[in-house]
Amino acid sequence: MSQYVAVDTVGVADATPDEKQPWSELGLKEDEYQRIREVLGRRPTQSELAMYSIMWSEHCSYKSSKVHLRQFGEKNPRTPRLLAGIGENAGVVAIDDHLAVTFKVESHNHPSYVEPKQGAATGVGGIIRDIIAMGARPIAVMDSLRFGAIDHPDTARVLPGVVDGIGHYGNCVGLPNIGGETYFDPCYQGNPLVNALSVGVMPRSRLQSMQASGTGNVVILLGAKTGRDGIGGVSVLASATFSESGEDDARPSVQVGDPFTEKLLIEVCLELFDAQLVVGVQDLGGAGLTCALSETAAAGDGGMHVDLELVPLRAAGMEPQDILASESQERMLLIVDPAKADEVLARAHRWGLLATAIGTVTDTGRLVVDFHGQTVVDVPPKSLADEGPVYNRPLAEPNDLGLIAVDRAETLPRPSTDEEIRQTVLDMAASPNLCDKSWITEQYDSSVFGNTVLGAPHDAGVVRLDERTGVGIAISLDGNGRFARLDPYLGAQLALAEAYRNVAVTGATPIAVSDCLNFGSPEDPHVMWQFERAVTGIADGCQKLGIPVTGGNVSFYNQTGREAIHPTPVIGVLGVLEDVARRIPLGLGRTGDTIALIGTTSEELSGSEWASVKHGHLGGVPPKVDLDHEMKLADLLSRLSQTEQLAAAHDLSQGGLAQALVEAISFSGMGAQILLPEGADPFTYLFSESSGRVLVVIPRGQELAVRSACESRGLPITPLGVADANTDGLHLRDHFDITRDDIDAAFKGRIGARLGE
Amino acid sequence: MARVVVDVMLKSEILDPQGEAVLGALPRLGVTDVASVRIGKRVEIEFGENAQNVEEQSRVIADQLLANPVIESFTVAVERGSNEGA
Amino acid sequence: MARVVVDVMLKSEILDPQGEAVLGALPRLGVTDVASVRIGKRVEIEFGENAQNVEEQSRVIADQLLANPVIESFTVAVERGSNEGA
Amino acid sequence: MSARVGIVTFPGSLDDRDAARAVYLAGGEPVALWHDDAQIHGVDAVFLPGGFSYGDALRCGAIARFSQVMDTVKAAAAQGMPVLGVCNGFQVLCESHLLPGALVRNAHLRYRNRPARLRVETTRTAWTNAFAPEAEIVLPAKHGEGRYVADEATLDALEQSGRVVFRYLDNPNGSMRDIAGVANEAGNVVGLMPHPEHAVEALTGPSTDGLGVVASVLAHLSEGARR
Ligand SMILES: Nc1ncnc2c1ncn2[C@@H]1O[C@H](COP(=O)(O)OP(=O)(O)O)[C@@H](O)[C@H]1O
Ligand SMILES: [Mg+2]
Repeated sequence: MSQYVAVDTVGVADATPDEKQPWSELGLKEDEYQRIREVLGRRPTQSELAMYSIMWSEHCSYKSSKVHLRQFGEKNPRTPRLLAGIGENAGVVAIDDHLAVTFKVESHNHPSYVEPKQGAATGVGGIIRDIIAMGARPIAVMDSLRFGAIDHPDTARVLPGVVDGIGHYGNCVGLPNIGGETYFDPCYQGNPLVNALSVGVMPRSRLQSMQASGTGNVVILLGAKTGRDGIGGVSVLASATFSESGEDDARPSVQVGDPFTEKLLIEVCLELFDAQLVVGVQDLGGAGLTCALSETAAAGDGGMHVDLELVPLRAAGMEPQDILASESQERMLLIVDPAKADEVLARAHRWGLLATAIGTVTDTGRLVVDFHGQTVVDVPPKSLADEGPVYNRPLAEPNDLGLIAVDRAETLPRPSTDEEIRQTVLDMAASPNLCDKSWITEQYDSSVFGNTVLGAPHDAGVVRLDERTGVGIAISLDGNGRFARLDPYLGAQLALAEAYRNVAVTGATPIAVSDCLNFGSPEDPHVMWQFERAVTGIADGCQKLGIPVTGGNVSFYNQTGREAIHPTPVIGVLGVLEDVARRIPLGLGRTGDTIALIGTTSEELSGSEWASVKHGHLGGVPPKVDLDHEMKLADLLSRLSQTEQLAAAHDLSQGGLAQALVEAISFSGMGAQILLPEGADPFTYLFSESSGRVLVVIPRGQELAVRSACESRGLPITPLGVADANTDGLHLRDHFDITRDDIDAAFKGRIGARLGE
Repeated sequence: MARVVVDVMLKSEILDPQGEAVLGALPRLGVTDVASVRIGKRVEIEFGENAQNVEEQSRVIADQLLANPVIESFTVAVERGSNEGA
Repeated sequence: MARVVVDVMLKSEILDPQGEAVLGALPRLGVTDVASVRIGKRVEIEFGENAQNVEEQSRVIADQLLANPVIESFTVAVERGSNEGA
Repeated sequence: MSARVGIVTFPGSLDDRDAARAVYLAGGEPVALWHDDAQIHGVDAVFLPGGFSYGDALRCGAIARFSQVMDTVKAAAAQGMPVLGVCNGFQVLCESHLLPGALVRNAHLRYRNRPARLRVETTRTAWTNAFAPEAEIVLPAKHGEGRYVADEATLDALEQSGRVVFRYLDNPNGSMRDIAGVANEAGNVVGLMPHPEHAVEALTGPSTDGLGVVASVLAHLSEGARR
């Protein structure tokens, strides 16, 4: 691109129609480039080309996923709670007459592989700005992480960096981390997944819009200076497949985040919203000014004029296209009535935050960008933001699916003696996916704000929203790539069911969904098929459960060479608790309380943690999903929390009943005396991963009431034993004992030890 | 004994939030003439009596351990009086 | 434009766990001859065109802000080619 | 009239709201103070909350020390006004030389969040008089730079004059002599790393022991008022 010496203006573009342009290097296809020329009636300027390449990238335009994501809109149940849905920065749901909550998950996978700490940190920063842009105060974060094998040397580079980045950013902005998940699987070796969720709360009246409306209104850039961070990041970094040999070529300069500035952004924006000084607001995310300018202009009613030289710069010699493409973090765009502009600037200044008027809203219908008086961009904003290419890419069921389906884990050799089963319980508890995650969660602040009611290691995070009423929310983030590999439709629904159940286990009523869809290359028909199946699974599932998908994120190209990751839909479910004081915690209650299992245990071992840990096996058909059952279960748990008839509850998922008992014992410090039901096969009962099951602890005297509440809903409940402070660990009658020390020795301290710390 | 100093600085195009914060605080000390502040690491490595190839070894340490090549660059200086190569 | 480098190091009696951690990791790089590693800060200050008393000002900055005398000591170096006092 | 406890917000303060809640729950009246305002609006005591003031650039608390409000806080502290610094607030107090020593990187090099068991070593300060002597309490400790260091002479002097206020029962960060909190000579200025303001409600904290810290200053102030 060095052939351009002087600034490439619209005039120059008109005069030099045959200039060769690097559209292909910027990731555009030839027909896409031709369409740009048609839209403009000339060749694009360099700045315009940069903007189109960014806005039409997979990351920004959703060009491969759009046709499928439509299902969410079509199948979403209608609910008066939904105040803003898909297409906004984040979905907004009403909690009560006054409060609304907004939440969203987003991926930062590729950047976190290149530079784990900063990649993960800026992922958290980005999702927090989406929450601010809706008008909400961010109140918590969560993280869903997937790495390669725990013993792989690169995991020792990536994992500590990612955790450090998430922790550092979240801790410095002052947001409690209330949960997440961490999994290891070789399929993520070259493509770790870093998905971050943020949730915010606002008075319903503070909901903001991203429209640049009102001719004459001022466009203000708020926050950090603009530097050369991640230029080309969106088109090259976020969308290009890492080639096995040379990931170096794809390495653009990475972004470094500054959580301190982000904290100021939160405070300033909320102050401005509360004082009603802002007409429109948009965060600057992956595509920087390009995206913010074109989206606000496209959502507004006219056009926009920007004088780009007014943008405060951090680096010398930045050209207009660099400024437009820069991914410098911690910036927001505000649309402000000119009469209020001075006050906006003054309030930002009071917090020590930079704020600069860079343009105005016009009625020309064009987005015009000047640089030192020369016009470098003159485009219809909708052509950038809304009218990008849309592909209906070919789909094909993977050839190996039939073979995989018949290779069932139920036929694998199993432990048979009591001693073998006992050892299996311990081996599983010590395995990377099931072991205690304190090494990670202790690096996060979980209590700042003083509203965290439940954090890790609970099934869902619970946060109080209002100290007077006690109203609060519960959120869980779940995914299972192995199940989705076996059957993406069912796998997605299993993740949905698990997140839904994890929320329900706290006593909360699930009300909304956000998702992050992590897949391989959309240009591979097999991947595209997996994607379509997963989306359909989620859309059908949410329709059935009666809770809408409010937003989410798609991350494609998670593959190294031809090897794609397991399809990994990660689902976030949000629930409401009328009074957080009634939440149901993890644990074992008190001595004499009854331990019981709600749900049905079938022989379902395919895709299970046991098959993976003990046999390195992945095959067969994932467990059945019964969403009717899940709804009844959620209704039951919410009811029992309101009547305070449960002392504790814990979802059964990876590792089955054995793991749930290990976790409850280790967390509570209590012991459990368990007697398996007549005729149950101990191995199956302990390790099957049948869906829809919850371990509950019933206070003395409530057994009959709980049983009849189950029966009236047609939910099977099986008493398993009693909690007992005098029992050391797990006593499985007629089979074996495991002391609490043995449990802790297996379960705790594993992550650090295996990372060599 | 050889002493080597490795200086590790963020690459110039990378944001240095620490430097920015210090720059912002200088006026309160009455200092107003500063254009930029960048903060990096200074690492002092003391080699043993009989260490060989001190500079080369330091480069390896800097490259593999002290600096993150994605965002940082480094310089290695063997201090005078050191018995480099001895 | 004058450029000043302030090096800030932990006093020798203060434990430097970061340095210790680097020291402990060196054998994995095949480096075995290192006696000690200390990690401090390097601060590069770029003064404006017309700045006066660059060295003096830098000492004030270092003493008041860049180093905490309870745990750290510092050195100030005006880089050659700087218009010190100009 | 309940005592007015000023809570300073620096850019990057995070626990200011939480400190206000703690003051309120203990029966005091929280008053917001601003870093850039030299006025402290007639408060009876000052609480410097946790967080990452000015991004904790350079060293934690190093920049906050130069804020307008700290000049006033220093002068008031010299007159005997109770001042508490928690976590980042403790770091600010050390950087401001209102308390001896310094808080440096944890020996294990990580930020770590774990409830800490502490012993209240002296009840003869404005912020601990409501505790039973040698009370054992639990407060959340969460920091990356909480290792208390000072030279041996200073440490000895602190011990001898009874100015070690809180000691860790399981040292989480390598602090010298397990010190979690110290006081100035007069006992009106106290700093500690773990967070009393995050241990004020059974619903959200590992204990409610933090209320004792605020209750102490309220008792101290009403005592003073009676005298
Ligand atoms: N990366 C992480 N960040 C925050 N919390 C995590 C993370 N990984 C695991 N956790 C927490 O650890 C606990 C155990 O995780 P997991 O076994 O995956 O729970 P579940 O099976 O209920 O989804 C949960 O409370 C979860 O929120
Ligand atoms: Mg769970």
